[in-house]
Amino acid sequence: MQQPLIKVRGLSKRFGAGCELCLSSTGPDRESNVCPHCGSVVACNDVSFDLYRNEALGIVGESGSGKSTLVRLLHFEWEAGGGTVELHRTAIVPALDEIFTDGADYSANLLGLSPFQKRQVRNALMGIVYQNPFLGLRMQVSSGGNIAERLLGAGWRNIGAMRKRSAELLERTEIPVERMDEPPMNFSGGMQQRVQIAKALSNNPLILFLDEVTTGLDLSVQARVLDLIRSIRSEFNLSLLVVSHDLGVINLLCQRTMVMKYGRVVEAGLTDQILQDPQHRYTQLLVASQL
Amino acid sequence: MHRDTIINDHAFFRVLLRAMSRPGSVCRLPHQQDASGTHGGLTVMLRCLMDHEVTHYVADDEPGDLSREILRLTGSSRAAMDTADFLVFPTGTSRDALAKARRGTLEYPDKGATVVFLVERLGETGGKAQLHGPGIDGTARPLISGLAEAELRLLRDANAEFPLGLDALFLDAEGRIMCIPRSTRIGVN
Amino acid sequence: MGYVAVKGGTEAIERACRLFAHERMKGESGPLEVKQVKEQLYLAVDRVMGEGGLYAPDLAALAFKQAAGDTFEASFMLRAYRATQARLGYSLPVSTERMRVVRRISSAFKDIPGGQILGPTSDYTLRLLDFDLLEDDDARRKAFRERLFADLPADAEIPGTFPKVVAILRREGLLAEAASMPTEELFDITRRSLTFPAPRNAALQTMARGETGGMLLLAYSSMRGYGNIHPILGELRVGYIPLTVPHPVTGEPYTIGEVKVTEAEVVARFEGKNGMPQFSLGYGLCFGQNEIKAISMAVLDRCTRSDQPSCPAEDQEYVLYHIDGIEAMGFCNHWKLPHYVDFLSDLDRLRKAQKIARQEECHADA
Amino acid sequence: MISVNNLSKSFNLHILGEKRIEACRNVSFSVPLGGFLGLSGPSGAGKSTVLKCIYRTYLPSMGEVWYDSAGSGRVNLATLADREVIAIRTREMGYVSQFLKVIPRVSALEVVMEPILARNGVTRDEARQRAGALLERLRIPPHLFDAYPATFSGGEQQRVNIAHAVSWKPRLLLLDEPTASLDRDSIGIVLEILKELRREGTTMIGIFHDTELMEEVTDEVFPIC
Amino acid sequence: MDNIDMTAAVIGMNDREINELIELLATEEMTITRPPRSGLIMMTVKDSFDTDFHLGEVLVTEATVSVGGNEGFGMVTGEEPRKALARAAADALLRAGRPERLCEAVQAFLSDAQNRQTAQVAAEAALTATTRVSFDLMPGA
Amino acid sequence: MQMREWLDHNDARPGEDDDRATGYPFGFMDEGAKREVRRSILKAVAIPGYQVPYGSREMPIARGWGTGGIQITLSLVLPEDVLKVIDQGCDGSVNAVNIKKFVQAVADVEITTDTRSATVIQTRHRIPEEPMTAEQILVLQVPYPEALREVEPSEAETRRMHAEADYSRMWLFLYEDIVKYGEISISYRFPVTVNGRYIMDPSPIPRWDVPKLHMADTLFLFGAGREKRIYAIPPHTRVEPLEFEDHLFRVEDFSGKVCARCGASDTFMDEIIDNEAGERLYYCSDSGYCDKRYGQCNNH
Repeated sequence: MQQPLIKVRGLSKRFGAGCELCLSSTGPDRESNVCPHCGSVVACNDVSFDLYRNEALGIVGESGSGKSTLVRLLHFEWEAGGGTVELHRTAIVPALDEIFTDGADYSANLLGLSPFQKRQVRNALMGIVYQNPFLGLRMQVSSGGNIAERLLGAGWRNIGAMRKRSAELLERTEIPVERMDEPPMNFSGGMQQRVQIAKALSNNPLILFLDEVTTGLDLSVQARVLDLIRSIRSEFNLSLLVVSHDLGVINLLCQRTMVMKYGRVVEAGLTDQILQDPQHRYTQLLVASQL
Repeated sequence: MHRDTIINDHAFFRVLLRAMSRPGSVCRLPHQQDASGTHGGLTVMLRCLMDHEVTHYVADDEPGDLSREILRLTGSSRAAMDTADFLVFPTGTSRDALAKARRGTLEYPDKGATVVFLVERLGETGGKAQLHGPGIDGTARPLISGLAEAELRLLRDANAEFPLGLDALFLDAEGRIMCIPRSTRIGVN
Repeated sequence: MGYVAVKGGTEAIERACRLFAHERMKGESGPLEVKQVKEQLYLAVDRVMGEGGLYAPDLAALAFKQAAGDTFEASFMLRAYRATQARLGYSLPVSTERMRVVRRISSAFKDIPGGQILGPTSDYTLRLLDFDLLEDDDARRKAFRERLFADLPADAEIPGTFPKVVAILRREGLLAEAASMPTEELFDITRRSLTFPAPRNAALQTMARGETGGMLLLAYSSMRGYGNIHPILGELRVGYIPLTVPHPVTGEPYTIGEVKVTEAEVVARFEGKNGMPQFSLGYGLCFGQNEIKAISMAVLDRCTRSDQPSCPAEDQEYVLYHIDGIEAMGFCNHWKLPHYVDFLSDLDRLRKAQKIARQEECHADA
Repeated sequence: MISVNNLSKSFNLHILGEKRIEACRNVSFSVPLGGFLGLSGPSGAGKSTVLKCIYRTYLPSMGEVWYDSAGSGRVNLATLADREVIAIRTREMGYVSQFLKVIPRVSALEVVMEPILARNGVTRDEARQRAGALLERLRIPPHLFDAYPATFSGGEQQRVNIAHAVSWKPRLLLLDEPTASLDRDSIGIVLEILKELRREGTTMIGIFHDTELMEEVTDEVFPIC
Repeated sequence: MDNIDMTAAVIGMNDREINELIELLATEEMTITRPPRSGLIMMTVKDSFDTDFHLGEVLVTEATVSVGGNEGFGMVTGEEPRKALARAAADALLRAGRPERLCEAVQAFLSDAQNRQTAQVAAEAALTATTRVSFDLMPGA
Repeated sequence: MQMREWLDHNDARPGEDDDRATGYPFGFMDEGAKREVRRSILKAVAIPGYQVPYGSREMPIARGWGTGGIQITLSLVLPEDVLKVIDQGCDGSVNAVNIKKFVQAVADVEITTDTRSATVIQTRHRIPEEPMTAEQILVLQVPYPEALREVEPSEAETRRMHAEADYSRMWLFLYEDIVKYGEISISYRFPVTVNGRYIMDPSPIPRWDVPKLHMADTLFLFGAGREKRIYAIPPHTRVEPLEFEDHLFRVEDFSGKVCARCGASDTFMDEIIDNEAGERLYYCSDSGYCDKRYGQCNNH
């Protein structure tokens, strides 16, 4: 059996001072993620899962469920409160040599790395597409520049080569290459998402985080973006972490799904099982209201 | 403060600055009337840098004479080896204290400590270690007699993650100084 | 045409300095005594001391005279002066509860224990020009003073200390406790450069010597709408607090004088920390009588503690980096210095870029 | 090759006031390698439930589903880890439902090519050829190959669905009324294809609307009531 | 007479008074161990949260004087070398406790000054007190 | 000293007969301030290109007028130093004259306009044309120490970027310039990489002067008084302007321009509008160097 590409265990994040009662006073049973005693928000607690090579794992839940927090933690944007994330040796690239001890299958806990090392891991392995393109793109900088930024971060220093690479990626994501020097500000929402995808792919990542990427787009535009994601997944051999409140999106992209509510994972399983035989009350409600 | 004392501090600092900006090169401190023995030269030198805003740690200073002398002359108080701004090793050995000294943070690498070794004799050439890096034209091979064998290796390890690290200063019995800041790559076997 | 690089500037500079002094002296009036400035323009002196970060009324008055009334320049001179003075030590921390109060009001309650003491203030004067001041002379002053002291009621007394209004709110649990503030290392911005997020004590120190107008502007922006602080003045005090140092030999508290200060405590919208909604407090304290500054400081203290800054006045770095009058005026003035080299380099780039643009046009045409 | 022991499935509907629905109860049967078992019974008896429990679209409430996997040995599909179920689905186990699960904006030809490409390790051209031949055999006119099945008639969709399920020659094939909406001619072709598959070694479990038909293709019929 | 009063008395003196005091003190052999020098004291205050912070610096003058081996310390606000010196000398003298006649004279001088100042402060305070807003209770309240 | 003696000497009120300008101690600043500056300088030298925060003191010249440079100069100057101060290449410029006057008054140094004979040179916006030696120190006045400020206003964020060597946004800025203008639009203050690690602002020197920083014999110290930062480039240190493989760094183009006074054709030039018709003349920006050449031409 194949070993997971990343192993996530006990991932937690709390906003606020926190108290002893935070965990017992929040969660799906308490119908809240805000601790009534100290006002802290338990954004996610004790989340564990494996992500394998070339698979798409869905995370479904409504806003406040902690699904986006999870992505921010894994993408090192926010400091996790606890937990470990380990990377399989097969993901090793020269810049990351140091995080593996000799012979170990898995790396040191990525959450414990220095900010500098985290940046290297992110640059080498990760891509992200946000719901809000303002988070993923510099709206005033040209689209080509947006892609070049990641290449520059990886040490590229040749304008011609970067423009060639940007053009390839834009073409692949169906952005007219002649618009390469235009800022995403000028683009429609769907195009902005596709530029984000191009940017996320520029460093040939192993893991792509998709955070509500089609939310807020017109249906026809959503379809195009989803098609693009489906095709690049197999083409680039990506492991996807797909965060969405939309079961349709999850159903289309993911074989496995986790359901989150108030910062906790309430159910995890095969996507068709989650949809057709949901176990948890919340999942049943979600499915019932979706279909 | 007396004008002559002030000017004297300026002169000491100029030599220190020269030594720090040219790692491996040996510079002579200004002649000191009141410098009695090695420690005298040391504390007078430190006076141009240290005051009550910074702390120090002195190794092998059991009755604490040297530390008291530093406090008296500069106002700098004593601190633990892992928090002190200045570390002084009067016997040419840190007894592994280098591994514990403050190396600063990536945001504020300047919080890394300055370490001072008192050694027997410094020379421009003939040393085993090869120094490269900013301030060095090619390679420097300073001779440091009276420095414990392990120290350069400890220093190299402490400075392995530039910009984190320690900035070392060596002072010999005849009032010569030489520096190895963290930017210097140390080749030792 | 001859060589035109700016040379012989030395002579011109000397003359410009003298001309500046001349402007101050060329009128017919007698010389302005520093003592007159100190006693009669005391609010200007207070402001200069506050912004200069140095309590020295005589020197502040001198600086104000020398700067011909420019408070920026005057406080700048105080700052430069303090760079030459050795630091002899630190005072013992003093609480304003020990203030000898000359003015004390609250806009939160009508009557407060100890009473509302209006003290010396222009707040209630009609802002009409008082042409009597044109006739100001010793005889009139004497008469004014005699009148003032003549009808003092026999029972006019004032308590030595006043209870604090915020202490009353605290007792009722309406206001966040002192313990809610993190304890941080005491920072000295005159010795160390600010780092962010700055500890609150460093922020208070920075604001205590901030420029009144700049702080007012930022605080006003928050009161007006770019932010959400609508301050109620829990208490505003003006008065004197003792300056006490440890005795160098015995270590006992040793009082060396009094310092006039203004203190403002503003109570702002409540926050729901620890499950219990409570008012939050903003604190301002500065040298001399400068109520606008103390209130602005209190508002900014509250603003910059926002969890999620949503406007300039709530951004700690923005506020602290831009309220220092000495830094701001110096940098503004520096644009008067020559920038020939920079501009020439600019010209070179622009000409080059235009040349490229023209070539591209030609290509496009061809 | 597959043996179902005491399989029960009930649904606990939390959102309908904890309503409990029993879908099947204490079902036990087994199928030898290469065998073809038919499931019969009245509508609502739980035939589809059993298939979905084997495929793990439903989580069995009780009982076991032992399967001799080529890749993973003997496993209990009722409790097997998700990832391994996916692996078995990917390499060995096919499922044909009553209706085509339409993947939007994917052409008929690509729908059929996709499993061949993903599993059989052939070139794109070869996959295209195999998929085309299969569709043609199932009487999908070539001009529809590049059209989206969403626009097809019910019968056409179902034939694409069957092509998709059998194209890669799964080791175990679960059939849930594959012929329900097909005309007589098409049913004949489908049966032929199933027989071919059996000859090549595929084990099957199926539900057929038409009992005659079922008896024609299966070795044995297991009644569920 | 404790330290606080002595400082207040010295600070409150005018030029004439301070010169008189110094002349009085100088009738005895006094050694200036550190001549008056100006410098800064960083004033630390407590805010309403009990947070200590530095309000700003205060210009002060300090001096030390020794009388018969007794060291006296003088520090006063402002650039006031004479006041610092007088303060230090008085400190040293009163610590030494002799000559008694001079001690008494100095004490008397200081206490006179203090009384004058106390009266002045009280008058100012009375003036301030007149600006207290008096809230008359409404009838029936 | 006896009190009586002191009274006799200090009979006048203090301040009245005391000339304050000359009453300042050697080097003007109090010793505590100098020590802080010195500690910061040593750290700056040890970490080339890194901006050391320090407790910058106010000087009697305004913030933005060279207070950073002055604090460095005053904390290391010696009476035997020979000081040269230049502003925009010129020793006679207003600001340079002011600073010279001040340092001379408080440190008693000799003043020169000759680059060769100076031991300490404080400068604003230029590096002398004549090569400097290992015996000299060049102190540069810095208005904006943060090269990344161009792309990021927040200090907390730029500090993080330096900590993580996360410089892609700076590079992106250059990329965009090239896309938009076909040319990097930064004219002066051209960012450089020091010792392969930190991106550094070389102060507003023209691009012409940037190569002089690379593997030099001289120590360069940078002081930003208002922004409270000190940084340094030791001698023999790699200083590389940001450039692309296919878009190299270029200095200002003075090809075909000749100094109308000394005839030099290899210096950075001031452009002077000669008359109302707008005709241009060119002169050496480094007036000390021009003087020297001019003197040589006229003597021979």
